[in-house]
Amino acid sequence: MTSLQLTSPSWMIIPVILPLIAGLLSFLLNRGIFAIALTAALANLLAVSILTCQLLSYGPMRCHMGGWQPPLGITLRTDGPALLMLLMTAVTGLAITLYARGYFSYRILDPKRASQHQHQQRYFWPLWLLLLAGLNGLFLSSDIFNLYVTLELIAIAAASLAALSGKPASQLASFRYLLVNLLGSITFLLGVVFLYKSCRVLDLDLLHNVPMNKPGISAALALMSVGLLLKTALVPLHFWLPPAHANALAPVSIILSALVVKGSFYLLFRLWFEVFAQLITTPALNVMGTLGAVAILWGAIQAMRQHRLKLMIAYSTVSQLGYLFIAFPLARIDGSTQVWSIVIFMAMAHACAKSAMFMVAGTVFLHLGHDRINDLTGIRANLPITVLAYGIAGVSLMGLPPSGGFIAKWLLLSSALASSQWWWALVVIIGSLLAMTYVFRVMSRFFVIPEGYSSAKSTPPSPLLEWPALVLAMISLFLGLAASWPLYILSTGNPALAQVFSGGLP
Amino acid sequence: MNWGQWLLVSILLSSFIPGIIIFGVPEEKHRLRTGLNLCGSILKIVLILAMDTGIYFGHNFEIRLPLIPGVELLLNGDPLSALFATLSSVLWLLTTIYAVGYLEGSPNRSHFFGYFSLCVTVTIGIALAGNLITFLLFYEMLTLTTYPLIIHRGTEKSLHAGRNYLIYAFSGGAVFLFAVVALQTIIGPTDFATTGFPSSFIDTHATVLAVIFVLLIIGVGVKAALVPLHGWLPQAMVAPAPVSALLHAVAVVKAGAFGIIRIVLDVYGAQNLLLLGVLPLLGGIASITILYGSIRALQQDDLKRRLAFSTISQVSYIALGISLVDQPLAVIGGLVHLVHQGLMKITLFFCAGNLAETLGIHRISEMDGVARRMPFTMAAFSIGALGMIGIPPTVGFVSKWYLGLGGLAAGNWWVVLILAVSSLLNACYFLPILTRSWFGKQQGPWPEELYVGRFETRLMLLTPPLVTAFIVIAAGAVANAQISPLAWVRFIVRKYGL
Amino acid sequence: MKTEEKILRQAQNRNKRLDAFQRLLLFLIICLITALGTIIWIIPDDTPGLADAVVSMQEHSGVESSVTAVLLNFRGYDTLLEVMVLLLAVIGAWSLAKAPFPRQVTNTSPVQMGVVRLLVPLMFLVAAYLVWQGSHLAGGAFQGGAILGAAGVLLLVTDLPCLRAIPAQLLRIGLVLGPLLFVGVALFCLFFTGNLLGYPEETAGWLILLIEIACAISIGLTLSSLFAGGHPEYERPQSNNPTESSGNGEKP
Amino acid sequence: MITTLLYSMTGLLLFAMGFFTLIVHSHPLRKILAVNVMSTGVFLILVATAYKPLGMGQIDPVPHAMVLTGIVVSVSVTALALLLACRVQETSNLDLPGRKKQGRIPEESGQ
Repeated sequence: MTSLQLTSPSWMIIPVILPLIAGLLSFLLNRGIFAIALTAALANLLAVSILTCQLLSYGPMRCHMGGWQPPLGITLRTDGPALLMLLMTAVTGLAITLYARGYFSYRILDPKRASQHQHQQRYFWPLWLLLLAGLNGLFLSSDIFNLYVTLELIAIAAASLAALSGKPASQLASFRYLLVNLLGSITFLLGVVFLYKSCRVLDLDLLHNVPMNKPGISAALALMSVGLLLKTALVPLHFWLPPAHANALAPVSIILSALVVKGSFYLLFRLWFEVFAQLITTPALNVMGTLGAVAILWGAIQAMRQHRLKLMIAYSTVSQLGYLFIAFPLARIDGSTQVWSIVIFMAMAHACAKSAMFMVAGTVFLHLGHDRINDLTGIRANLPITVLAYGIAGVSLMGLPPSGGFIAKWLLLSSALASSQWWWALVVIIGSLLAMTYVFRVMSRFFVIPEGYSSAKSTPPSPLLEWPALVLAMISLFLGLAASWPLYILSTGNPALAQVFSGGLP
Repeated sequence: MNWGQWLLVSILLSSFIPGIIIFGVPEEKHRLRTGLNLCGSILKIVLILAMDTGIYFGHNFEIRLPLIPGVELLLNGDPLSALFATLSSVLWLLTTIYAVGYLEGSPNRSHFFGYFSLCVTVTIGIALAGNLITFLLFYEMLTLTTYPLIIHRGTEKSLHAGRNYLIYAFSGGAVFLFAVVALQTIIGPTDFATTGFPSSFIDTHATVLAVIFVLLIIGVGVKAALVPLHGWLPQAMVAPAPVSALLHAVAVVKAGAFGIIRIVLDVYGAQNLLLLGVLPLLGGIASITILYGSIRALQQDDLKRRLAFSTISQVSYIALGISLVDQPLAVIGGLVHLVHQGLMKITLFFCAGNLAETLGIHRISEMDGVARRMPFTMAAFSIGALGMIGIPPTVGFVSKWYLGLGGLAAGNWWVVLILAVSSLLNACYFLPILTRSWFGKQQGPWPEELYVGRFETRLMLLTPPLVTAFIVIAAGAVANAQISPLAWVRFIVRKYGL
Repeated sequence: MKTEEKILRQAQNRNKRLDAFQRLLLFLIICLITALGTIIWIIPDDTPGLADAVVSMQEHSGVESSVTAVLLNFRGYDTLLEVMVLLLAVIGAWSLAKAPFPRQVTNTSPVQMGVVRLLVPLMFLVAAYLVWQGSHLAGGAFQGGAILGAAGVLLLVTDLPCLRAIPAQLLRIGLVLGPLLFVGVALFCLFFTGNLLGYPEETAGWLILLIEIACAISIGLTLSSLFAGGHPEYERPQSNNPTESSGNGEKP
Repeated sequence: MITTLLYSMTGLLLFAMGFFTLIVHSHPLRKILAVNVMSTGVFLILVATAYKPLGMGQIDPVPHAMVLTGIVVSVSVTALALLLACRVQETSNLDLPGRKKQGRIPEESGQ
């Protein structure tokens, strides 16, 4: 066991291997599946925490699979951004696991559809665990082809999950989702081919040091970016997202909205601001920023127009993804240090808040049997915790202080104004106001108590349905108050960032 | 953490913790809830008085929580925050008592009192905020916590009012956020200081700073109900009376006015603003608001709406006084009106609520002879109304006296003119109410007589207005004493070295 | 009648001719392809590539075929995830539908039966050979698995009972066997050498062969299962309601 | 050199054809096939990358491994997509996604 000391980089593979094994077992076995899933989620969180400790004590690490150094072998690596994404996934993943348990248990209670729901639960767990493994693999991997494989793993698992509800609408949406993902993957792969043709290496670190003056590399980056944008659903490539996210089962919506889109975005961001940073031009950044701005406004306006809660939340995802891209043109100013913190913060706050929102939507759906926004009255009396979770998550989505969303927005605004690009700031402000409109449109319905409504009408739902949402919402809220910790992790091993954040840290 | 920091934290927690507990209290346990509320508010008053004493003797209360570089939360007890905090906490106690009586037997009280407590926590947070970011934090939270109170009745009308309130308040908040960020990128951290930021920035960024000042004033002006940003306030009248009292006297409108004071005195500083030359703008808008509010109030028959427009008018006295920042007397008049207006307006709203709850009277045309049925309530109302007009020895006279003196000292005769016209208008819309109620003849039965008992109405509804009415006279009569709002305001103005 | 024909013809014409959008698209694609083609043209072909690195490490990999060495040793982690992708497809397929048994092919001709009976054992043999050969020549688990899958497909379309006779649990074990063994070996290596999939040099060949055999079986089963198009009917959880015929989704 | 280029260009052509079909045609089967053609094109380019004329040095095995992986992934996705398409056609009378009818997904409750 000498090989597994705390200093060993081999810890890195645990977040990938563990959910893989758990996924295999949950497919193989008939009983105790939830125990396996819960163990995997907990162990994953533990492993990621260990990795964080490792990072903070020893700095970024690399783990060569099979002991083969690049360019021959595949390398996994940890650094600040990767670990924050892993932490986000682990925490959200644990909450999702618990919520899904509560969700399926509640639905199986319905005798008419029990077998259908059992079937869904039976396949939900292996798909979810393998998806988790894929995500962790994506965040850790440092090999461009391996990244393609993890993307495929995620895409297949996500598409299967999206179709799980069995409704025609969800299957159609899932089919589209799969095709779009496939198109994205193939375009990405074509980019990889161009890259390999030009450089003959696959490792990101080695690619970073390759001279960037070849046209093949630019073409490769363009192709890979288009593929990833398709998967990240940046306007105008977002058409597939709302139906897929809104028609899926509630736990699946959470996974898709909070985690899956973040995976491809994270990869895109890494490629742009780390590996191929030399290739990035200001016009390209401005194009991304413009698309992001359009996404913010368009998504928010669409969200305001929806009549169903889940569709509204799905369009809100489209809008919130725009914030991630609007950070792009601000990167040039501070030599791309600030942009990391904006994006990571935004991603984490959004993951927590959006999961909480979809959980609320799922619980409300279970409770009322529908999610039509106009008829959501009376929820406050029966599901106070759920309503509270919705409110707090909404605060984070709106970017009100002291939520994590606020910190991200603050960073966005201040770098926009510091670089005299005030129009981005304007878009951010308008976006938050629109977010306010759609969040409170639902909130006000929650507060209405219809005539003759008795609060003792129904049994309180299981705590597994309500508490994960509240905890996640709280995390998204307190992310702002404890903002220095993520920034500290982010800056570890990154001298440029460390310099920026040297002031005001604990 | 030293004792001063603990004190600051416990001032906030003294209403926050009861609020959180109250959310979980079952609906029918009203004794527990009332007990929690009263304990919390009395404890808060005691703590704030302790802080006031400390501040008077020069102790520095400060607590910092850095979030990211350039963004930190800062709570800071200075004389100005003590003024607002004391006012809010005292009025909160009275409003709580009133609300307990007012909402007896109505549904969803746990929610109501929960949000009520949170709302006061946030207001005290605004009072204690030591930089613009903290101010912004609590300012936005105030919107969030008052929203459920405004839509408490859950009717379509209240939802509509609530939506408009949100749109106004969050738009203001967004403008404010933009301005804060812009200001920070120029001058760095925006901690409140008695002199404002260094005047060297004026040389380099004069135009931008002037624009930012306007944006900041727009941001807080929404809550302070400056014309044309006042639209939400009359609509918010659909809320229950204690909420109106909260909006008009304790928290929301006051937070806006307080924000104007902070921005003028602490963020920009008197000297910088005089250099920038943007103050006449503020004074002009304040004057317009004063006149506009009074004229609109004249047209209203609904009692609460008339009071709402009266608030719009009266709160701008504060802005008017502050806009004459080079005249200490005017500043004193403005600052002291923060307290005085709160006392008078809360009295009026309590009384209006009493009329509505006891006799179902909502309109002025229904008030003939009501003073014979409810003499104490109408006596309190009359004191409040006379104070609004500015009759000595009420507190209203003190405010207007100082404002007028300040205006004269600055050679701004128009200030005196505005005051005179406004007082005349005040008289025009309050005196008819008084004559109707005291000397009018009752026209048929009351619209809806809800309470018949030993007193004219429930004791918990009657006591708070009497207490505030008493303070309105007492604080005016002893304005020159050692302990009075005026004395404290003088202390503040001395600190600013005006 | 006339108008209907007209409409029909118009529709056909519309199908044949490209509308404005399609032309624009075509134009854009042509531009794109020209650009990409030009770039391929000018990419210099002199970069050395990884061939030399593979060759120099070949002797430590435990196999003689360089592709197998890359696939299962140097980049074994990729292959591990890839096996998972295959399994994931089966899980996804099973979650979607139940296999439509019995198939439409009810009267298989005796010729087909005979051919299948002859072919299937031969295919098993070829598959085994391919797997075994993979260590030094072209071939390996995927190729072998593909042949096995083809044999499975033949059995399925001939409606021979033998595949359906496999109990669901056994089928699942078979599907998971390859991936699980792969992960097991990977962890075993982690335990002994400190590297995931870092085979000890002396046993590398054997471990790789073991993985290949297991994976070939699983891949064969996977492909057959994918062809079957859903989870085995009898595997469905017991329903309280006997009238409910479909395990998931709703009848239209 | 010419051989490599020939294969690469063919691959690109396949990619383009697939892409065009994917967007223009609305039938799910055509879409799936189109994606398959696209991936085949990419694999072709990848294989061509590894090609070395005799005596010019060792053939690069890494692209071969990558193509193998890619094929496996492609098979899995194709199978899943086909199944999904079947399910969609079985369970619904909805219009399948296509450019002309825009395959509106009805806003029914999704769970």
